[in-house]
Amino acid sequence: MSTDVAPALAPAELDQAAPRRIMIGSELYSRIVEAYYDEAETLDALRFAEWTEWLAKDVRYTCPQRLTRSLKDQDKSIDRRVMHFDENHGTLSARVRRLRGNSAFAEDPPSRTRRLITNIRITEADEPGAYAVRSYFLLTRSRFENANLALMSGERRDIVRDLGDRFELASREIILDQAVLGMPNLAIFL
Amino acid sequence: MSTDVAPALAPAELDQAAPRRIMIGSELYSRIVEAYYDEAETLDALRFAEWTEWLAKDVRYTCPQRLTRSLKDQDKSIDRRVMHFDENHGTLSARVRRLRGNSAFAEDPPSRTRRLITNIRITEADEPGAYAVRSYFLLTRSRFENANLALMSGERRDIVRDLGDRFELASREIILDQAVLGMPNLAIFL
Amino acid sequence: MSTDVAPALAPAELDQAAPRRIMIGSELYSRIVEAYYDEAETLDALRFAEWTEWLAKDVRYTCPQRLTRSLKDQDKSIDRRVMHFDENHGTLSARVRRLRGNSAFAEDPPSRTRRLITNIRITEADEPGAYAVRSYFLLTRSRFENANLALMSGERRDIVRDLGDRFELASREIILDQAVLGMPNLAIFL
Amino acid sequence: MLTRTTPTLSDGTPIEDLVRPATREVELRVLSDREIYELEMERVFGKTWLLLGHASEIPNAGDFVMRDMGNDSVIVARDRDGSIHVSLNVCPHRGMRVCLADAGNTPVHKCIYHGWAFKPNGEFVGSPVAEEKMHGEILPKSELGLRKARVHIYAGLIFATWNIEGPSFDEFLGDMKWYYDMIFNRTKGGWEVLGPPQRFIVNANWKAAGEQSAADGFHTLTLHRWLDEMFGNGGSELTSTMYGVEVGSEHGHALRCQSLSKKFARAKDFDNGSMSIEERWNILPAPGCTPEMLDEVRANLTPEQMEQLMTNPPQVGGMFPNVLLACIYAPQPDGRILGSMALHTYIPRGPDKLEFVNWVFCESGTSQEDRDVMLKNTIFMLGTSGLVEQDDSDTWPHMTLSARGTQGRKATMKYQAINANPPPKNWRGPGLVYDGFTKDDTQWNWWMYWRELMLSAD
Amino acid sequence: MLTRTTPTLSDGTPIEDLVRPATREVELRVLSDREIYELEMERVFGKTWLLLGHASEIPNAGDFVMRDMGNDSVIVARDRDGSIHVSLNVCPHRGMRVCLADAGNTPVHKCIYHGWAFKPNGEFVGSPVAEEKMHGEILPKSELGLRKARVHIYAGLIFATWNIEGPSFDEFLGDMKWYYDMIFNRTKGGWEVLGPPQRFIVNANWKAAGEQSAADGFHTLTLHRWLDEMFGNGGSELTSTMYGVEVGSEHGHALRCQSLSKKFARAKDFDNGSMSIEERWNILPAPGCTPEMLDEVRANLTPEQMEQLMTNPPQVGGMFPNVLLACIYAPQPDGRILGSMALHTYIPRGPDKLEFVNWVFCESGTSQEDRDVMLKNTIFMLGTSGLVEQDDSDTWPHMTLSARGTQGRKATMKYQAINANPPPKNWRGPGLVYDGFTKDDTQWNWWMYWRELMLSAD
Amino acid sequence: MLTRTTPTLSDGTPIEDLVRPATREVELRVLSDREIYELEMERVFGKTWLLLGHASEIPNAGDFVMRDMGNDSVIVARDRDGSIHVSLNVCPHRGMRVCLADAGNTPVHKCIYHGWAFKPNGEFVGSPVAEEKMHGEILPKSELGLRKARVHIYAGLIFATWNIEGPSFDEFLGDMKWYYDMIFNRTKGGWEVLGPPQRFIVNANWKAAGEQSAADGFHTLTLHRWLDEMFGNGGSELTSTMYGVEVGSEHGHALRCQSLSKKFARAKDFDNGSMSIEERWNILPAPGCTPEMLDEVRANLTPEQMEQLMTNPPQVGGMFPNVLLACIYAPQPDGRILGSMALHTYIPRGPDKLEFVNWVFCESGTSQEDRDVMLKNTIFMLGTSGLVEQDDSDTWPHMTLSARGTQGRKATMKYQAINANPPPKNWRGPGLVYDGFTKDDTQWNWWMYWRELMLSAD
Ligand code: FES
Ligand code: FES
Ligand code: FES
Ligand SMILES: [Fe+3]
Ligand SMILES: [Fe+3]
Ligand SMILES: [Fe+3]
Repeated sequence: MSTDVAPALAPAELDQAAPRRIMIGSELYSRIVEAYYDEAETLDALRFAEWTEWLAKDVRYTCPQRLTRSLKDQDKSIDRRVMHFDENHGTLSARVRRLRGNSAFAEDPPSRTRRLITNIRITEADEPGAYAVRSYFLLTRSRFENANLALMSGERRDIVRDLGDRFELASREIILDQAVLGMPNLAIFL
Repeated sequence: MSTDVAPALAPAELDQAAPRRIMIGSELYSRIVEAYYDEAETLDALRFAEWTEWLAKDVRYTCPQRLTRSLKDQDKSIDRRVMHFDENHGTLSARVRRLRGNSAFAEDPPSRTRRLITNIRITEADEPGAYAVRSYFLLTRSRFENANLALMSGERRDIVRDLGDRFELASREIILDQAVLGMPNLAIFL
Repeated sequence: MSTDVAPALAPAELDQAAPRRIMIGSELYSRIVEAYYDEAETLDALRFAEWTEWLAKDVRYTCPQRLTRSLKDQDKSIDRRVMHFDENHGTLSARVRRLRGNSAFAEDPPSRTRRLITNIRITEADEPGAYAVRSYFLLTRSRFENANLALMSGERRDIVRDLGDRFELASREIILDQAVLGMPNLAIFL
Repeated sequence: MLTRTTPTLSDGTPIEDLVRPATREVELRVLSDREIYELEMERVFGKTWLLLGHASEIPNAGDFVMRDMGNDSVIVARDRDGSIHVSLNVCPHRGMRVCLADAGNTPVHKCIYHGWAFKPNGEFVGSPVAEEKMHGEILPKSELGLRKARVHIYAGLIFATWNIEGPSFDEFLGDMKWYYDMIFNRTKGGWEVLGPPQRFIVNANWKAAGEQSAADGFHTLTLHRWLDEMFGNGGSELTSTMYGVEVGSEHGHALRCQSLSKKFARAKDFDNGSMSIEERWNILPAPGCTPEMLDEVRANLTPEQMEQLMTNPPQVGGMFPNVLLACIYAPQPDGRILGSMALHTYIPRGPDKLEFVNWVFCESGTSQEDRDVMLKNTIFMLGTSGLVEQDDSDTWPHMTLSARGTQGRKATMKYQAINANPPPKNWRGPGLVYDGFTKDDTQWNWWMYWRELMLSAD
Repeated sequence: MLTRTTPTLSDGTPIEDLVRPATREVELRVLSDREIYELEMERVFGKTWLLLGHASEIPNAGDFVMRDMGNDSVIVARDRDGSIHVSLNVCPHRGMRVCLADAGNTPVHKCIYHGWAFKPNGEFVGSPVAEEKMHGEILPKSELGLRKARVHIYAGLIFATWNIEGPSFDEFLGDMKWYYDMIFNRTKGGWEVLGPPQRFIVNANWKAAGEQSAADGFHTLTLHRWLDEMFGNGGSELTSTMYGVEVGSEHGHALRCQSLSKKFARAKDFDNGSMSIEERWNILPAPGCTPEMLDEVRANLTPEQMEQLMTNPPQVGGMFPNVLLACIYAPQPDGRILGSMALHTYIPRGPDKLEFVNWVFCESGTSQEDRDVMLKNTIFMLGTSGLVEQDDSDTWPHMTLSARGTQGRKATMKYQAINANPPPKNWRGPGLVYDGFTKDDTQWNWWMYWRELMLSAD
Repeated sequence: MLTRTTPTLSDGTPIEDLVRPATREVELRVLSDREIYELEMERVFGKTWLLLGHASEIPNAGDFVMRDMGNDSVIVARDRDGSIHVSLNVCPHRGMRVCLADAGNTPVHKCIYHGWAFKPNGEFVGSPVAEEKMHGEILPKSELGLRKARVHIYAGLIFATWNIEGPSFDEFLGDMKWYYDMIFNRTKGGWEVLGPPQRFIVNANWKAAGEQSAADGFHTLTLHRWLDEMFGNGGSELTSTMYGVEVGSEHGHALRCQSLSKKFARAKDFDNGSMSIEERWNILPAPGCTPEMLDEVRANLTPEQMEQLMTNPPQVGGMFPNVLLACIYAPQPDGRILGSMALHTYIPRGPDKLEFVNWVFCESGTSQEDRDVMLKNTIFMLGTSGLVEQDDSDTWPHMTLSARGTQGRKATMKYQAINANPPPKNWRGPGLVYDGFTKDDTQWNWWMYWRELMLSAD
């Protein structure tokens, strides 16, 4: 449908026959939105153990790099070779375990964070009962006496599974907007 | 459900038996969201007198301080002793009265503001017909020729009452994310 | 209903008999929100040709200036004489044509952008089947190795037409919040 | 070769010319110049006594708060013996910040980088794997502690200085102590802090706030004109409050005293000699005090101070270099008059940035109910959202911007309104006393002391 | 001792070496060095005439706009007698910014801090509570006004300078006035501003924009190549527009004139002597003019200027130090050729930041319909979203970044493309005239004048 | 007159006093002072060899990456003949950045401003409209190329320097090459990069990271104590890893070697002479290697190096001035021990900012499956989200803040833990060898070399 220069920036599923859209306002859409707001609250309130409960056992959680590439090379502006995160349930759990120990100094004192979630778009995923959820986020992060909020924006491209009474996160790819991150670490989850 | 380190960062009501959730997508939820968008518009358009109409006569409006505290002392990271705002209907009305006079120089010329409201989560409050509304906000504030937007992010923890044809704000607690604010004053409402 | 100091900051339609509100949660509201999220995705993914498909042939697309004016002169804080954008379908198409050529250096390499859309409020417009859509946006823009996101916030005051299977943008006025913009150009669409 | 000890800036300007006694002018560049700022950090903030907080913020052994002396972070901690210590928050090992929290309690401050540990009094405890002596053998352990500042507790207020051999705190206050005592030292329990201070950044040079604190009464008439609009009765109430007595000092401290008989109808006979202290106190106790406190106040103050307090009490002012104090009457809707008691410090954060720190206080004997009222009153008027001070914090940045301009920095600030009146008859207090309409004398004294310090060798 | 008046930077570099006549090179460090920037604020922006706006922005008594002269804010105000005044926007009392709005109307500018008041012409009116003489008695009221700049109105354009005794505006323009008059001074009503200027920040040294304005034709070929891609017919139209006549001045002003006969098919006979002024004007009036305006243009210009206008009109260029002007033909789909008329100033906001200010104009006699078209055209091409200038504003920051590098700052900008042609035959105008392909001469002149000013004592 | 070549800072401090050999102290101001930073850009980053990347990042002719040498952007490009060139990314025409993308492929780098074009080797190709000679005739084309740095490829690693006549890369490495070869130069294919480097900004002086890289073992015990908490068995495993052998150099390079027999149960007999190289290699190959690689490793290393690799292999360390290297054992849940191989550079971005650049590597002979595991392991521990290094990057900013304080900058960093042990018996390698608990010697060497460079004339 489009001969635009940068198809690669589009989520992969758009290249195929369009999957069924979950309408905004539908009950399913609303339930998923609720799960996202709850996830944001959980992370912002430092309830990390609770957060891991929302991760599927087979979760894959990645954050590719962004490169500044010329317009004609835009398909290479997202680079999935060496990523900022490349995690599974085990490594995410280990990260949380560390945060709950006594010596996770990168986050002690903890950052004060806020994850504003917007632009949620949902389609059916290939797997039955699973949904592809794309959303935008703005993360604000405040540490110590710094009067400037550190910011990070981007898109999450997730697959969530409907477990009936709740959802679980089957995969997340975080597309950041910066080639050089403005924060000294990703000691927080996105 | 969670033995996490920082229960104090969670809104108080979470510590008790979970109150009934107002589903996203429900009519009630949508009506409340509408009230929040209208409130943001009212404030951003400097229609302060109109804003006071949305305040309950017994409104309580507070903004605690945030402190940088170690992880084990996270319950003390929100401090409600000396707050940035500690207001009732009378003091809020007086603030509006001042803004509409001729000499509220802190806001004359006025800031150009934008209150982006996201992550709205609603439960029933204890009082019948009242709802606990938690939302995130990003405030952008522009003054004079300054080309950098001043930013403030945080969470509002409100109680609103359903008056049938409209809602009123019974209480608001604003949880900011900074220990040292980046703005020279809170001559605006949050 | 208000004797506030700054009626001019209110969208024009508020000065007249209030038009019918499209309720949040209604199907129509949800469909329009979907269109806005899709538009944001289209622009952020650099699918500009696709974006022009959403523009009505008679589209008018403007971005007034903001001036720092004293409180009593707030009606002059939005100035529609010399604007930042003053476009129609022809000029917008030409802008897209340029972006898809080989020498649109202002955006080659392209900015990495994110348009967070919030606070969507909709009423019926005068024209049957058309709707007045006001929304807030936060634009983040990242170029080259710059580790600070450039930001722009504001309100879009749009008219969209319901074409049954999709909507088209009949007009857009972008109200920015800065008197002096913090970006070196508007080589992107808002 | 130019060095910091010459009294000349690198562009050839003699420092003494920045403040011009002949015409009572100050070059505006002092509000933006980085070189001047760096000198100030040495010669002003490195030399004077600085307010860091109040003993009631750290009541227990091991309690600490992290505070700032000029552009340096310090730990203010209470030791096991109850004594309060102020230490540079810089690890002697590799310079890591030792304390990372705004407040807390710990018997040992342990640096997270390599684990060097220090007592609340700053003494070095040791480094991990003691047998390996990772702190070496070049310096004895006694020289590996945190660098300690000299501390003085005045009426519960914690002051410190890097000027170890310099003037005592009492010398620093000088004659002004007579007046400060009326505020801080009047009750047995003394002041008590109501919570951690509000903190926020103002994009202004610290002196824009500093010079105002000492004591610019005149700006209230215009910048805070809303007070008249909202609380006045159509006339110009504010203008009448411009009359009073300003008390200053060669050290730049300043206070504004206001005649109770002129300010309050109920006090109209307070200074005609017809009423006893008791009678007057019961009608209108000192701001923040209650009638019950009279006995302890009398026990702490001299009769002359009591008389002053019942006629012309000091209400607002500053302490050089960066303290503002307010101890003002706060009339209530029910006719009672309570007080609003606050202290600010303006922490320099660069030539064009300051951190505004605002503590709110009450007398320790104040009832919980009155505390609540006083606190709300103070928040309403002062600090972050305070209706008075929000105007000030939006003003100082403009002055600083003016001072950045190449032509603007050549302009001057003028202090040419000179009070030529003698002190009021029967004035009981010491110091430099200026009677009548608020003029520029105390602010000028502030600048003259700044100049004196800036001209002193390191 | 180093002072600002020595012609040497603090690292020992002679200022004259920054611009090297022998090889026509300029050290790249001039685009990033703070010391050079500070000197420029004195020696360039403190000395030359600066464009601040247009009289039509403040048509009525009391109207004002707030503008910038270098890094100083000024008030541009119209007095009751219709005269226009430019005053430093710094309160003589304590340095507060007196005017806080971008524009407005007021008979009296009152400082919000302590209430000192000033007339639109800058004169001091008084301070509150007049009987207390809060402005003191050291200086007479006549010395307490806002500092006034010297003003010159040229064809409605408002210029000002701090150089009170320096060259007149006409001396400043010199020979170039003959050409500028053809643009600004040609009609009876003169130019009229279409609204307040667009303003935005570019993270670049002001000279990256300044040197380009005087008059870098060559970059269009590459940086604005999209013009060819979109409007060309597959050939290299742009290359042909590189030929023309550049006119320069020892004062750094520059203009590019283009042969109408080469540019427009309809004008192919314009310079063969076969057509009268009327005939040619009716076919192709000057950009922004209409056929009806001929009589007034003729009344304002000499026959030589008229001939120039009908053969080789100046279209783009600059005025030293920070003005770009465009007065170009804007062909319409309906075959008409209108004009796009704009002026920019590049306000220095630090060594690595400039504010781009873009005014759009029309002749005051232009119909509303044509105004709309011209304005839209201009917005499409120039300023914030302009398709041409958005490329420029993304380029200058890279140059400034290059100049920050320790090796990068040692590189040079080169102006070695030298025009060796004689002026075209029958050239009627004065100035330094360069015929043929656009070369580097006028830009080089710009730098030589910058050097001359930078070497002058304060 | 003060110039950059005098060994004195503008406040009169002799540069040599910043690092004090008598007490092994370094003044903390070196972490914040802008003047020192500017000098470093000349004398350190303008003089030493700098790591820019790896040849495997640009495998094909025309491939390029944009990288940084100190505060200068450079183009690292592969030419048609396969050779790799490093050129200053500053257009010789007007200073525009020529290359604007992080990576790509092009036979010609064309400046977007005026179209000057350059080959991958930096040579000037020409400017548009060749017949107009827009590059002038003052300089020959051979002098209009991009400024070229001197390049050395070491085991695929791309190094460059501006010091064209200075020491060779091998001289720069000196004795340390014996050890580095064991890491970088051991296999036939050598290292291979797994993708573009992670990049992020840390608000810290580059030396806070630099001095740690050379080689601060001790901080692991406290700052990375979580390793013990999570992976330890309740005892103090970490403390035992503090013992080993540190190898340093007068050029500031440093490596930490750890005894395999002490670290791994399976290797407990590795250094008692009872096992052959093959036996040991099969049990525990060098980190990142597989058993199959033994033959090629043997072919590349001397028997002494092989023995070192099987007893005390270097695992972490740095290369002066701004490189950290890790080539460590990564035990897997299945009992296998793979490797984690990474290089960082800390790019100076101002006195209080650095860019952390993190490349992850494997041996080119590593299987895809092992690559995946090694990469995930490394991301988990190092770089942006690495559980070890996230602590470091939150620490360095505090040191930099401390160094900004007026009192804080007078503090010192101390390197007083001195290793007095002789080298281990039978130690095979050259260099300065420190046996036992990790002490401060190699870091001190780092500072001494920094001092030597800072004292050298330009
Ligand atoms: S820096 Fe504090 S222990 Fe090393
Ligand atoms: S600063 Fe303007 S009146 Fe005082
Ligand atoms: S700056 Fe590169 S071609 Fe002109
Ligand atoms: Fe005030
Ligand atoms: Fe251009
Ligand atoms: Fe570490």
